Amino acid sequence: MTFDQILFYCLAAIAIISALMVITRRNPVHSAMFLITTLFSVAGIYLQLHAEFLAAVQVIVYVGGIMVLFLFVIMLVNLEVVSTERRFNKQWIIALIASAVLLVEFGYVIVRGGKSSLLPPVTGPAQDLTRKNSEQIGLMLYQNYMLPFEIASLLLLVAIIGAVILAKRRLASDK
Amino acid sequence: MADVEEKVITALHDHDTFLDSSELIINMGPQHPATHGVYRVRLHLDGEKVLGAESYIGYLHRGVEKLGEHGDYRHYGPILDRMDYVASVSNNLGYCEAVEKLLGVQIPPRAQYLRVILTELQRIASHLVWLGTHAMDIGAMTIFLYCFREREKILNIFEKYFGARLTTNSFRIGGLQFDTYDGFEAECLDFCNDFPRRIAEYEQILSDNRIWIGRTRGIGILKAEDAIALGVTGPVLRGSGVKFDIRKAFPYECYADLDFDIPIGEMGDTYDRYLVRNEEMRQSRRIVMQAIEKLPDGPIMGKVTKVIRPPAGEVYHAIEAPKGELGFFVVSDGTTTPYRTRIRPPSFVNLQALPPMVRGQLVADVVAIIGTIDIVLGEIDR
Amino acid sequence: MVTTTEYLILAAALFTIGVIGVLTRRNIIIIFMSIELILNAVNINLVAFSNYWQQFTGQIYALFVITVAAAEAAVGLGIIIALFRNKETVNADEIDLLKW
Amino acid sequence: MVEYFLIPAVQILIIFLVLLLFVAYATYLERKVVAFMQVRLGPMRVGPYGLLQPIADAVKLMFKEDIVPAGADKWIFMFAPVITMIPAFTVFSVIPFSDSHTTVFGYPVHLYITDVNVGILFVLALSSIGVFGIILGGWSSNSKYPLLGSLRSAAQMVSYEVAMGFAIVSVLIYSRSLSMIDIVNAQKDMGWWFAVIQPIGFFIYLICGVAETNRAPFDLPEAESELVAGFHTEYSGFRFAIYFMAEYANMILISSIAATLFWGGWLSPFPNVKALSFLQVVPGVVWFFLKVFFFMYLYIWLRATLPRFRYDQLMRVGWKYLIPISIGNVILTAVLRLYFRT
Repeated sequence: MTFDQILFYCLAAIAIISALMVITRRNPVHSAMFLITTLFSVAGIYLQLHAEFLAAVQVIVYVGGIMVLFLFVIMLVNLEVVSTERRFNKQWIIALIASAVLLVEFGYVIVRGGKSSLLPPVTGPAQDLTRKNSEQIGLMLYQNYMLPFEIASLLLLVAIIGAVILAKRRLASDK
Repeated sequence: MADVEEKVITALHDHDTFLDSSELIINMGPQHPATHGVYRVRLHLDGEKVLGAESYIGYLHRGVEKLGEHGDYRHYGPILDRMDYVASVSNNLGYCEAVEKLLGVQIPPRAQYLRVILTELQRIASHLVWLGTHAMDIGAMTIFLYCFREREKILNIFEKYFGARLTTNSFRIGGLQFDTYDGFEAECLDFCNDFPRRIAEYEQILSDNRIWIGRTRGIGILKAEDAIALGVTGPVLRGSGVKFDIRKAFPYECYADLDFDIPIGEMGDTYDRYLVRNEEMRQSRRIVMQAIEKLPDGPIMGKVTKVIRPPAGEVYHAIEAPKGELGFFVVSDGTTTPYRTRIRPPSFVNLQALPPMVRGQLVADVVAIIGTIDIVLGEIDR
Repeated sequence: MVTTTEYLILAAALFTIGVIGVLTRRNIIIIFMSIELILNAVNINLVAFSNYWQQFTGQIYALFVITVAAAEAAVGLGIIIALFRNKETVNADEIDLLKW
Repeated sequence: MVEYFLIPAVQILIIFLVLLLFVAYATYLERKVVAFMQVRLGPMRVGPYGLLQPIADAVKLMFKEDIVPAGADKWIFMFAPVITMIPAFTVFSVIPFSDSHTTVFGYPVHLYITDVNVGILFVLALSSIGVFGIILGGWSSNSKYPLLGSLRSAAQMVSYEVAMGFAIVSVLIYSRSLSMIDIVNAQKDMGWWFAVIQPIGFFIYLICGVAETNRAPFDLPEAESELVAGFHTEYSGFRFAIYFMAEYANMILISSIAATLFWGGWLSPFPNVKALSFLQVVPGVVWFFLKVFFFMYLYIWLRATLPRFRYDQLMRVGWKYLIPISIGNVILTAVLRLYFRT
């Protein structure tokens, strides 16, 4: 087993265990903590895949931005009753069965795909992922993917406005 | 008044909060760095916005009023030192004058001037404590130590004169116990000559500071009519633009002979009160300098019998203490013990203005407003 | 050397866990977190394929997914706050009216 | 093996220990400097001139009882200070103290732990984690003042991070690299510190840096007069010490980044002026620490001088002034860079 593999299995184990914790913890703050752990190990996996820029973005945006927002909202809507309530909804057995089916499907596809090498071979000139990662991503974003980039920015703008309007306190005159 | 009360009550039952669910109730105090003692204010918050406030007092209650009815007239003085403990001298002045009024005693001019000098120095010291703690509440920590540096000079004079720094006591019914020590005048003048430079220093740090202005301008506005309705006195009243000072309105001691101005504010916000108190320190300095110049020779004790036995009757006498009108209502039944000693402490009455002032402000402003009212818990709880 | 298949297995596991979370939990905030898990699983796939083909496209796609996740979290949490304000609950199965 | 594991491990250990010492003496520096500004002496009792005061403080805090409030979320409460401290110390692994290197036992050793090509992103990423320790510490205390403090700090740190990021971007436009070493070298090539080229970005970074570390006048999360001690009201003993250390480590960190990005890191002042080349006799490390010291002094100076902002004023400054100005600065810089390509 190489160092690479040991690292991968550690990260994967952390990711999966904490993901399981996310969906089983009673307290949303604990769930959020474990989600942060998952996000970190996913960032580590990005590093293994030579995506340094993406790993940094993952931590900055997900951990530093989205999860702070999550914690903020959890604290705002903090209910005392949460700790005594049922955790799962009534149809959880059906949900588990459905998910099991999904997992089996995934497993089948991956095992089959892995064995018969269904993945098409590399097409086009290979790009060197290891050199100047952020610079190359930047160039591609602003040249090849200009339109999606602009659309993404528009989406964020819409999200900002939408979030503000949704969360805004309703004025007395509106009621 | 009823209007103000109405506002406070509606504030407490107004449930228009951020999540339309529950308001947050915070107990500020009795253990809190910014409540200036063991004072507790219960804040009803919507996020950071204050919906209402209720004061809970009495943590420092020592039965000062009741103690006055158990000793003879002279014994009350040292107890009163502990009332407004940052302005002990003023407490004694009010009480002694009330009893003198009851007795009908005239005190000698030298004693009058000395009393004025000492109480005005005490006013400066008290205002310095106020400025230091107020600025510290708002986050400017250095000014606190600068203020205490100057206060130290006053306390050194006090220590030499009274033999004590905090609970000073030399005012007696009929005059003073001690005459001045050698060099008293020189030391007072020395302080007064140095003092304008120091006030300029404080104002240089604070007055034009944009953060300071942002934290005090328009915060805790008390309109003149509200201030009068609430019975507020002292710098808080004058900050609201009402030109009322007992030293001018009902001159006692030798204030009629002295020349000084009464500064008033315009808007009645925290910044105005800050300016008013700063100006009051300057005016007190003026008074001290004039009084030292005019200080007559002569006895320091009037004609008072060994045992004080005022004729049956009652008297109310108020002085302008650093924090406002400090009134003493003394009832005599003709014996050597007062029948009733009722105190009207300025902090207690001024504190009433807190709930209407903090309504609609933010949590951070509450400490600024508590600071600007300038309360001393020893005086509130008595 | 870690093969692409192993990354895909990890992604599949995370995806399924996310789906279980969405389907079984009552607390809407945790449902949201499960959705983040699903998005992350997808991102792992994208980046793994990007590594396999030695192309940046996958990474850039993942970048867009993160952008969408950010937008989604902002709006979603806004909805939760609005919901909580009106219904005083964050349980998905108690929010069963189309209009109130 | 030695090159990949042993040397970095030793380097990390040395830098960690040196940093701990720096953090301890940063508290001493602060107390002394503030004391002198306030016409008093500061710590004088422990050791000559109170020099052993930080050690005495550390010992005291170690032996204090570690109180966990009733109803607190015990695990999160115990873990939260560590979350704040770890990133504060980890970020120093990409701070270049100097570019000079020596040979130890035949192996080349640099005066920095590592140089990664996403250096500044790494810094931003890790510094955005520190806020969790504050939020969780405040939340898990099961007390109202800490909760208010942590909500304040969450909002504050998230909003000021935006402007700070844009201030850094304006530097990156000139440096054309995210690596900390390359950023300093770019300043060497240009012959100017970026603070001269990017004054607006520099000031925005400074303001945001003070706000990020929750220091006066932006010390709302721990505003003593309002929220008692903010998010760490319920903490005592060693856990409080960890928060305290993290705060000072963050101050040193922000100062180091300011020195690296805007004041040319280990470069001597005006590296291109021939007449000043004698300054290069002084080793780069010394220049670096002098610069860091200056920024630390600035922190203390601000604390001794300014009153505290109010929460809404803070948000207004952040969102209405700093962020628009910093975005405008980035656009202006980009346009200038495009038209005056050098």
